[in-house]
Amino acid sequence: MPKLPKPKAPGLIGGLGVTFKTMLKGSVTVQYPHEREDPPTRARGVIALKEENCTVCMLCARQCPDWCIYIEGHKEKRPPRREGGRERTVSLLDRFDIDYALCMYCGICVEVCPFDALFWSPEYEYSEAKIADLLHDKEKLGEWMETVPEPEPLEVGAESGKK
Amino acid sequence: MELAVDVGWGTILAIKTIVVLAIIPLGAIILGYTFLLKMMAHMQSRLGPMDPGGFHGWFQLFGDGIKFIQKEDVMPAESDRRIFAIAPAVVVISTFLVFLVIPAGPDLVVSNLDVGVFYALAVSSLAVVGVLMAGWASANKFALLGALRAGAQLIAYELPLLLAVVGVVVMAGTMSLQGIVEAQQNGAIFGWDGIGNPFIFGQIIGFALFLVAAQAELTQTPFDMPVAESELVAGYMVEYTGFRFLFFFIGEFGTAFAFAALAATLFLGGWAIPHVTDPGWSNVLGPIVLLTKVMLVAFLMFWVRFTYPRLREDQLQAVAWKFLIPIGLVNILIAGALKVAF
Amino acid sequence: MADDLEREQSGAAEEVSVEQQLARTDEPAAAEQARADADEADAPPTEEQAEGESRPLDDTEHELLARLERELGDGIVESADAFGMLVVRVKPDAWRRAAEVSKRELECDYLSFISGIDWQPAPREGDEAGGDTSSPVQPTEMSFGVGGSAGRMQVFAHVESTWRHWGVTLKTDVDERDPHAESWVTTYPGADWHERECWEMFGIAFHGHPSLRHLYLPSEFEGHPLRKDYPLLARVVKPWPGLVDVEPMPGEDTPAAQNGNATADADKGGGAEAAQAADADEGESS
Amino acid sequence: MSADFAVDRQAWRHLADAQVNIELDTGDMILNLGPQHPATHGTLRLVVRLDGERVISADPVIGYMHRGYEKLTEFRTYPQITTLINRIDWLSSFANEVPFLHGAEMLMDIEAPPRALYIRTILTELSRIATFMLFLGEMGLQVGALTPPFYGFRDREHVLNLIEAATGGRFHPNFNRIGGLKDDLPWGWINECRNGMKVVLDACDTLEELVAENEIFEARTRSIGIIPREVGAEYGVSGSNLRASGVDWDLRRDGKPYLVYPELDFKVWTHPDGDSYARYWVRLQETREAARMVIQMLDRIPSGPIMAKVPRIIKVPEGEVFVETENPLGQMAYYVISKGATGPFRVKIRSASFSNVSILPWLLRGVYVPDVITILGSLYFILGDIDR
Repeated sequence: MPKLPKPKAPGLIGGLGVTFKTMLKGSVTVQYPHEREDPPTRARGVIALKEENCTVCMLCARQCPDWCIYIEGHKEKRPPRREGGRERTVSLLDRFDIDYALCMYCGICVEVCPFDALFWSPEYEYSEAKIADLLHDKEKLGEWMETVPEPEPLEVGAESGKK
Repeated sequence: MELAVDVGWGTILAIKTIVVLAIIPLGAIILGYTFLLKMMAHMQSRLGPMDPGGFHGWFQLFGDGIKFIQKEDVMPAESDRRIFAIAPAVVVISTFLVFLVIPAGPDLVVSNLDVGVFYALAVSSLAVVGVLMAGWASANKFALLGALRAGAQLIAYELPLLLAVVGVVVMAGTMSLQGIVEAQQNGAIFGWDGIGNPFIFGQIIGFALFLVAAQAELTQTPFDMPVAESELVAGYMVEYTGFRFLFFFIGEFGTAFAFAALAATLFLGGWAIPHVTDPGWSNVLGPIVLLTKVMLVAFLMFWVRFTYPRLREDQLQAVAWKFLIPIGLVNILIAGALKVAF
Repeated sequence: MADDLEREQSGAAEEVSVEQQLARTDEPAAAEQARADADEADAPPTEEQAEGESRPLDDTEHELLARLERELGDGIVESADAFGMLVVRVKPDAWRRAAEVSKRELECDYLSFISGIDWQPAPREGDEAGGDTSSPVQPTEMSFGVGGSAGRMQVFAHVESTWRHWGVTLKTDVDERDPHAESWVTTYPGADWHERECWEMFGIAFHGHPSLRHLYLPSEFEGHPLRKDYPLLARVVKPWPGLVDVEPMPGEDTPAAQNGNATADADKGGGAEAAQAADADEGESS
Repeated sequence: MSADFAVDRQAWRHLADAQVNIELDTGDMILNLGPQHPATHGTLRLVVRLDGERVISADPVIGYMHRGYEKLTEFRTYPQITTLINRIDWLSSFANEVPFLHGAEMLMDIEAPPRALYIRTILTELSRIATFMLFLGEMGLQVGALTPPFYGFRDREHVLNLIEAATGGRFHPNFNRIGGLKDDLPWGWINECRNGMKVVLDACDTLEELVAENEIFEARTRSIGIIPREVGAEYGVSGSNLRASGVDWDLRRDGKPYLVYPELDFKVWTHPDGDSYARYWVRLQETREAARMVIQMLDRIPSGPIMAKVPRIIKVPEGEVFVETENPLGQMAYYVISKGATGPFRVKIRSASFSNVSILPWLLRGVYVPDVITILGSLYFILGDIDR
């Protein structure tokens, strides 16, 4: 049977003691609108898009389990880098929307993007009155880019190998 | 009692009723705010309301009151309309009636009955009728179950309440509350009358018994089976909304205030301060002293309410009949023996 | 039904070509692994030895198998090892006896679960309807797992012993036309819910069950959702955002390699291949 | 509590159908506990036939939270499924992924590097502590005490912050990959985790003093809802519920070795009574044991890579595997059947609460209404786990 507890007041009095002690200790409440608790750097708050890196390869839209990334792009001709070279065709984004009403923050798109165009930012205060406004378009996702923190150093013993 | 200005009998009665009518909601708000909101919060390492009213959310319960008043009070379709409407009033009336006899000063008492204590306890059991009416009239299974449980519990705990008070009456020799307060003021403990003889010393068992029985009368944890939110959602109050629910809320905390005041008067010497006897001062200081003692007793009651789980229905009854009543009888025996010996 | 069949054949043929194409163009690491798949998928596993994981049974499995054989005798059709766990296929009429034996002889007092398997590959409606190729491409010919199976449907259960710390998976066949199995409720009362769920999801009736009624689905639900031929409606309702409708450059009709419609018919694997194509496109042009 | 009420088969059969079509017997009252009810952890509906305050027969109606996971897994690739299955038992979400990925790794015979295994085990035990901290507080609320849940939630925050600091998500970490983990631990996480464990151990002492030793709590839970060993095993009850009935069986020690449990020494707690108090007591000791295990692992965590060599497109070779692990709620197992595609052919998800709740009709006969709530609280099920 359980170990003999050290002789203490019977449970009923002990319980009163616990609540009294807690009453004297301070509270742990963070009064949100006035004080703010900032999330850790790796928190997955919102996805930021770096438009220059995106080559409209559609991988993120295809891998997303919730089908909440909508991409439209077009192709353009670009002058060749070295003179005399062939003209370059570059694909540019017309529309890159993430519907945060559907998104489940799993992070597959950020990981699967071969060109590191998508980043995580711990920002979490983007609630909207209308659910339609949760569809963030290209500019909004670009705005989140500044809030993306530097990846923090890894724990001792971690092999800082692939990214 | 001579007043500076010559005032007719009617006006005094009007003033008294207004004062008593004001005390109940005010008392409910004071108790509710300090204990239910702030103390419970700090016991659970939270802050409780901070925003309403600026400093520490004092306006919270006033705001709640206004909210309840402007809310639409709904009557369920199959409910028995008239009884549904009267039930909360019956519950609150029993609280008002108790305050008629509680003295706050040598002259500050609505009517100083000679059988004050007997009257107070008789009236406080009126609430049972109101609860049963509410439970039956709401035509809701949960309410019915809650009301039946409440009925059984309140009746079961009337007896220990009475026995606890009988001990005090035996020691004080009178049933009128003023008399009990005087007995405690000028009594002496084995000759030394430094702080009079508050009956809590002689009647420590009686005091504990009274608190436990009062806790059950108020259907507070560990005896809050009728309003057990995890099973019956809200017991007999489940169908009530708007103003009628406000009545129940005031009734609950008003009765808590009434029982705390009764306990303070019977066991802690009521409004009296040991050596201050001249009526002028006592009339002024009396209410303040009574309020502090009430807060002390209420602290004990709410402290237990926020810490303990709830007893099951049959265990509850077993505690009342098999445990509290025998202790009550033994307590009266001791009180009698002490009375005879000294 | 007919057109499904012939579409399947054509689908299968075309599948294999994509496989070969895949095997050639992948970068080294995935290539030999894909090639291994291609060979394996081409040679359908024969009934007895599905090569690759018929490891020898370890001692506890021999002990279990011996006890089962002593009791059920010819009831056991086949047994195999799946990663250290014994899988035994018994005849349908020996199913209830298998339960009693496993409770008594094998001392397996703990019932882990009972469920069904539908071995028929799901019809691939992804290709023409809206081009949704997000779901993985399963091989189209019917093949059975460890312990094989006589028909399309099977019931399988797992029982364990709480003090011997061993367990066994029992399978039995269910013929497709009148799917039924004997109920285990008499030996394991816990089987009640499992069998109700299996009946609801696969349509396999359990004889001897006290009350076969819906467990998860509302009582007026028709159809058996976990059967492979039951479509996943959520995916039909919404057009697939991964569908690429980038129109080709004006006046330039580049070959299929251009990342426009090349990805439409390739499978998920193709998605990454499209990325390589895009790289290649990027690389060779920049 | 000998059930002196004969269970009448007739009632059993009609009861669970959504349209209760038996005419109301005079004596009995049919009470619907749920699907919205404070005591059921989510949308469980309990159709209870009462005679006064005693329960004649109770029949859980489930399926309000059924999302059809086994159908969804047939249309998704392995990475997408890992984000899906940690929503089955959303309180210990990291622990859900471990058996599935372990199965996939066995099929592909890939071995995650030792550091990844250590971090995986630490995060599994952290999610166990998070689940049990909530239970230790919540059980107080089931029997009426208002304060313990706040202590449970307050001390659980430390563990959730640790998980969020390492993985980025408090509830759904999505940190597990086939062959290892997504990333390594951030700087300073290990000693942050150590004082987190100290907080957990003190929290366990406070809750023990406040709830477990409280005489009223004992009066409300002792010898209530007793599950004998054999009946529990037959119904598939597993985890702490079965260990509280005296069955010394813990998959971390007795089942097939997985993660780093063989290298840890931990005690498997059992209790002979099998009543609600025993279930509370066993979970309290297991929380302490989990905290001690995490401290052990923190001292012995090896350095090294975090991810094994895995091809970019994951194609699991053909085969079947059955992997079971000791999740906080009980035995969680996946029977993965793969046909060599990027997604599995069929996945049977065996979740713990499904069987733990299937014993309710047997357990609740002849029980008082308040005890129904105590028993529901002590079994500690999660609706997502029941309905999948």
